[in-house]
Amino acid sequence: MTIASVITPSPISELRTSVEKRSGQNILECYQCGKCSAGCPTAYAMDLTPRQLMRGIQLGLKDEVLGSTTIWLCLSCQICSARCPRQIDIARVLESLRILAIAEKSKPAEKDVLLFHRIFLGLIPRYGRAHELSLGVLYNLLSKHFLANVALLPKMLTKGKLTILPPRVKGASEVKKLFAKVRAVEKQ
Amino acid sequence: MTPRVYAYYPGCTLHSTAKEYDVSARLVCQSLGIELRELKDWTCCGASSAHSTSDLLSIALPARELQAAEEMGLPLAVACAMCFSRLKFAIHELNDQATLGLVSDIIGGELRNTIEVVHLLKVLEEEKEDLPLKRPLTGLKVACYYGCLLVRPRDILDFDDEENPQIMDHLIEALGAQSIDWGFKTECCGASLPLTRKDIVLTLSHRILHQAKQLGADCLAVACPMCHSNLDTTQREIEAKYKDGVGLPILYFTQLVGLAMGFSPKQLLLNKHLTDPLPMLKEKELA
Amino acid sequence: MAIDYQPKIVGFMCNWCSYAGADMAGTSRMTYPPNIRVIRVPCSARVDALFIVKCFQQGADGVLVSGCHPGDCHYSEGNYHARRRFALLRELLDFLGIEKERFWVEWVSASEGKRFSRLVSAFTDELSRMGPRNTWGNQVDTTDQGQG
Amino acid sequence: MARIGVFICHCGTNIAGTVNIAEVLEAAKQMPNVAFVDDNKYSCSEPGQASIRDAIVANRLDRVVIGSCSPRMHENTFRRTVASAGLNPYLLEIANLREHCSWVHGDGKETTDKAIELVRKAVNKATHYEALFPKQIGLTKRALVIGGGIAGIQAALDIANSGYEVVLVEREPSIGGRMAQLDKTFPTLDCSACILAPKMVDVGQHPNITLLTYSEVQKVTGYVGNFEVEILQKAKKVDHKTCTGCGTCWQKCPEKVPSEFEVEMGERTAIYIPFAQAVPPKPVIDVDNCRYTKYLRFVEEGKEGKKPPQCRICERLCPTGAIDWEQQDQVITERVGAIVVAIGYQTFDPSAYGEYGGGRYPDVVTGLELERLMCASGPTEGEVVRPSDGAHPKTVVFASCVGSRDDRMGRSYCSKVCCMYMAKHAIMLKEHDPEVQCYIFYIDIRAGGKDFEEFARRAQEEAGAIYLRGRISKIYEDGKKLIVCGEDSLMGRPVEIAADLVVLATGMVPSDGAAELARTLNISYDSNNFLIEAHVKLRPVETQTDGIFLAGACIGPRDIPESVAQGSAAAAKLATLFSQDTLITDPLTAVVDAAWCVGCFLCQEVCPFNAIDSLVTDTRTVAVVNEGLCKGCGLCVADCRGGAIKLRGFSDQQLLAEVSALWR
Repeated sequence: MTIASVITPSPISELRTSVEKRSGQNILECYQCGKCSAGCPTAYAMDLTPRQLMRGIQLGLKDEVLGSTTIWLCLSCQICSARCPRQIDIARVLESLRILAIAEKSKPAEKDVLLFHRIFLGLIPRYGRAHELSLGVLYNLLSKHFLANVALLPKMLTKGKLTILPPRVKGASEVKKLFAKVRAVEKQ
Repeated sequence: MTPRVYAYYPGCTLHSTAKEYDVSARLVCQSLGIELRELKDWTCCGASSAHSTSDLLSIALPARELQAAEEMGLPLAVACAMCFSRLKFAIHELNDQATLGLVSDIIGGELRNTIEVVHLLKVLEEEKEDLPLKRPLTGLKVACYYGCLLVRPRDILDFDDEENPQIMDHLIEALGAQSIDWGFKTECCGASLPLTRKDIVLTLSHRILHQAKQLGADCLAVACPMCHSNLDTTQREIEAKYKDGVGLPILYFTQLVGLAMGFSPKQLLLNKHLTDPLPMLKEKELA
Repeated sequence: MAIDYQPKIVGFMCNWCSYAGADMAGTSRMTYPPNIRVIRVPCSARVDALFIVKCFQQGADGVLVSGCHPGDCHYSEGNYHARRRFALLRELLDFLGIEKERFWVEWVSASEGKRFSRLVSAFTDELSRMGPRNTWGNQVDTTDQGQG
Repeated sequence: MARIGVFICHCGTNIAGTVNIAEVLEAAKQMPNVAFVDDNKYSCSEPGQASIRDAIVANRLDRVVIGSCSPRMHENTFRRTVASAGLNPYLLEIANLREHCSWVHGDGKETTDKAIELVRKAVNKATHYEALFPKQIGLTKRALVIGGGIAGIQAALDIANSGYEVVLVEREPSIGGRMAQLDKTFPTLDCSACILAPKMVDVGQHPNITLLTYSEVQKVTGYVGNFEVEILQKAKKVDHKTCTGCGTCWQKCPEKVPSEFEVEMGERTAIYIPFAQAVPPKPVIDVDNCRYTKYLRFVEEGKEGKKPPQCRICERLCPTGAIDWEQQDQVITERVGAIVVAIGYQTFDPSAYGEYGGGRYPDVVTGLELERLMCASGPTEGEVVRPSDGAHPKTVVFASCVGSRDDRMGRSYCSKVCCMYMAKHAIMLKEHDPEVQCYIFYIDIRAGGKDFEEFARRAQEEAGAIYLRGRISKIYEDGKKLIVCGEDSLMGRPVEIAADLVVLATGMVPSDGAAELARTLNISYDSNNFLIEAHVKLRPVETQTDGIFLAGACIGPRDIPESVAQGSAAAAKLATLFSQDTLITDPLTAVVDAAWCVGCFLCQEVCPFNAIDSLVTDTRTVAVVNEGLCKGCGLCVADCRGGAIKLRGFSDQQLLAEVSALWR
């Protein structure tokens, strides 16, 4: 029997194939030079650097990859893709991994980031547009970081930077339909 | 000759946290005879959240705005770098006929994907030769900060060089100000993480502010509401956390253009920034 | 169409670039459909327009002529002559009742094994899509030939 | 009635693995004119060839078809086999069952079926074969070497020493090439100039070598043994016969321009020798920058405004009156029997790397620039200083693979020498200044070569260079420092280093004009513009064109020992060619049937090799092929309206026989 932390590579993994299908990138083209991680602004805060993440996909280490903080700390700044000597669109790969992680319902290592996205997208069909105040309030409540950024509030309000009331646009109803249709299509 | 009439998509933030960007942009364009016709009841482009959770959604939301612009038959001018990026990505994805069909079906009505999307920065940069300057910004050292969303990936956004863009610098120089050559023009400020991972935003924004300060910049010029809020609203915390006096006004390039064209700080809503630019501008006799 | 339909392809390859390119595809083990039969010629300019017609007459579904990239001809200008000759022929084919899509002229260099294998695969797909050709005289029985 | 023998090669499992040999043999038996079939494990092996030889004799075979690897691989081998059985070697046809069949199609019926068809195709063609007899032509035992770098120098010397005349053409004012620009060489740290200079002098003084510097090959016609070469000699404006190379002119010339040899980090004068050990040690005048030639152009073009000064100082000071303003560019023609191409490489231009500053940062230099900075005869006399402020760098960072292994730059290949020269630089910098700390960002350390690995270890263990495994992502200026951002992929953590100097290990790319020259010579080159050898393993210094050989980095990244070895190899190949007194021509040429020729001479118009002469018979004028010049392209054959021309080995009859064999 093998020890848990010992890697058993699975070269032809369902993880790699689905990532390649979603992203249109050939993961095996990565030769691990690390230029992505060298330029990545958040690599310092990740548990796996982007390069290690690519390696993880090559070896088919699903849990490590989908469970990494990497995919949620990616800022989509595209530096990795812009500079990759193998011309792999790494940012696109990470995007696919996020979507895959959600589809797989795997526990996000940075749950707040996913929560933020969920709330953000939750508000759009309601108001048609983003509304910072609702976003902030809902986030603080649901993430239980009740005081996050509260210090800024008074100044933001006095500067008139935050609109108290959410926007009201006719488009909202259309957007609601749009969301529904997208969900429907994605179900198939 | 580029058309002087544009369909205009402000984007959510320009009606709230970035009101000053919207106002200064309209003000400047109007007095230059550039007409901005705002899209009727436009909605959100999905920002970073859509493409982080659903490919299709991240195309469908911007597609709705593209369609609106198509109906107006005008090129679409965008102020927010995030919206610009999302719209350009959508256009790119919609080049695939299958996607185009699917998405037009989702948003209902015909979509031809024929719209040209331009960022306001480019629109104004093309005017730089003949700007009516009332108050040249002589003696003002500006660090032009482009962020990520305007320049990467170049083959899709087709805006400017990914590593050392020049468009904003040229515009700022045309205002009589001095733009500084620095290495952080396109480094990331922390994007959409301020609520969830403030620490990262502080770290990244600090590096940018520190570098600009060190090179003797009087202020940063930006073209993205997200960058603006990350760099402007965090300065107190940064100074406290890193014991590093990085205080630097963060101005929208439209505000600098407006200033040079002689509009008052009030008209340009210069008072809206958390880091007040007025003392610095007064000292330079620019306000 | 009939699933087992296999287009017959004759390829005239110049010895210096395209035949070598085909060899390269071999040495690099790049697989492609077995439908092509390669005839080695010194230069694409050696290929007489008559040969092409003969091939179709012999029942070929497609003919591929390939030589060095323009400017790289081993005989310095052979492929230019070939290009002109076959541009003309292509126009005539329709007149002979042969879809011109069945006659390809492509340039493949000695180092382009990948290009060669892709080319053959693409041509084979195209021809399979088009289905069997109605050869002169003996009409192909169209019952085994549904729509592409 | 032909008696054809069919021999199928298993090539171990290379063919037999996917092709059912037994079926092929069975089918072959049924083919028309086939009198004998057999198979071999390896036909090209001695026993294989022997069994073919014996079978030919025993069965009185008069045609042979071998189903094996590509004819481009073993056609000559098997022609010899056939000949050794007393059969005309041109009565052989090869069916390409390996490269075109077994290797590219899966294991299955269709693969075997195709193999059978390829054999039938060959049998049909062979049926129409006839005995062919090569002719003999004379050859000029004189060689042309293009390129005066170390590979060309070595080739020229070896050819000259084996007693043949050599014309060595170099486009720069001096021979020496890239090697002359290097300070030290790995892994021995020999002084590059010290080991190169003696060879350069030998070239300059060798009675068998005609050295044409400042010259370029313009046009090449003819064929092996009989090439005619047009060489453009750029005007030197100095008569090298009377010039003694005393140096007064270039010491006194007032016009200073950036020196190409010093990678523009130093200056030269308008009349100059590129470097101290130059061969020939005599100057040329750079007419684009010389004040007087500028003046002459100014007057000639009748421009308005202030005239440039009529300097002419060199002319006044020259003790031998060697300055010759009248000298013009001239084209000379040389007859040679064979050509060695050794046009070398140049270093990749890193300005495309915006993330490394794209040339904006003066203290980001290339490896070649560092060589000049370290060289005692360089612009700083060997003092390593920052171009920006002349300070001595203490922290030096190296970026590997700049312009190598980078598809983004269209350069996917490894340049091979960079790993080693970075190690060399690390060791040398430490010797120059013990306080220097080197950091080397690498992807892999490629040290495959004699004493290379030991040398790379030495850089780390003795010179204390820190190797960091990762490609640098960004370099930016921060005050006087350069901040280098990388990842230490062994720790999996980002790294930042504040450097005083950054060295980009730029890779090798082909010299400007490589592709153009290749076209002039009718030899092939790859997508990177490196020249292609006849066989990458077995014929590494030959080309597909007889009489043209290759050497050095023009074929692909090479280091000095390899280039020298190839120079010698090319020379040896060439000497082998010259050791014959006559050459056997390939009989696969065109031939005109005078009876059918209408004398339109369209063939003469289209022939790329002027191989068509006209022959006046008693009744009329007809075309006739000069078999020495004819290369057998068949262009005339296809264009001959009367069908009077036939290409031996590829006649209409033979090719159509192949077609008619298909899908029977």
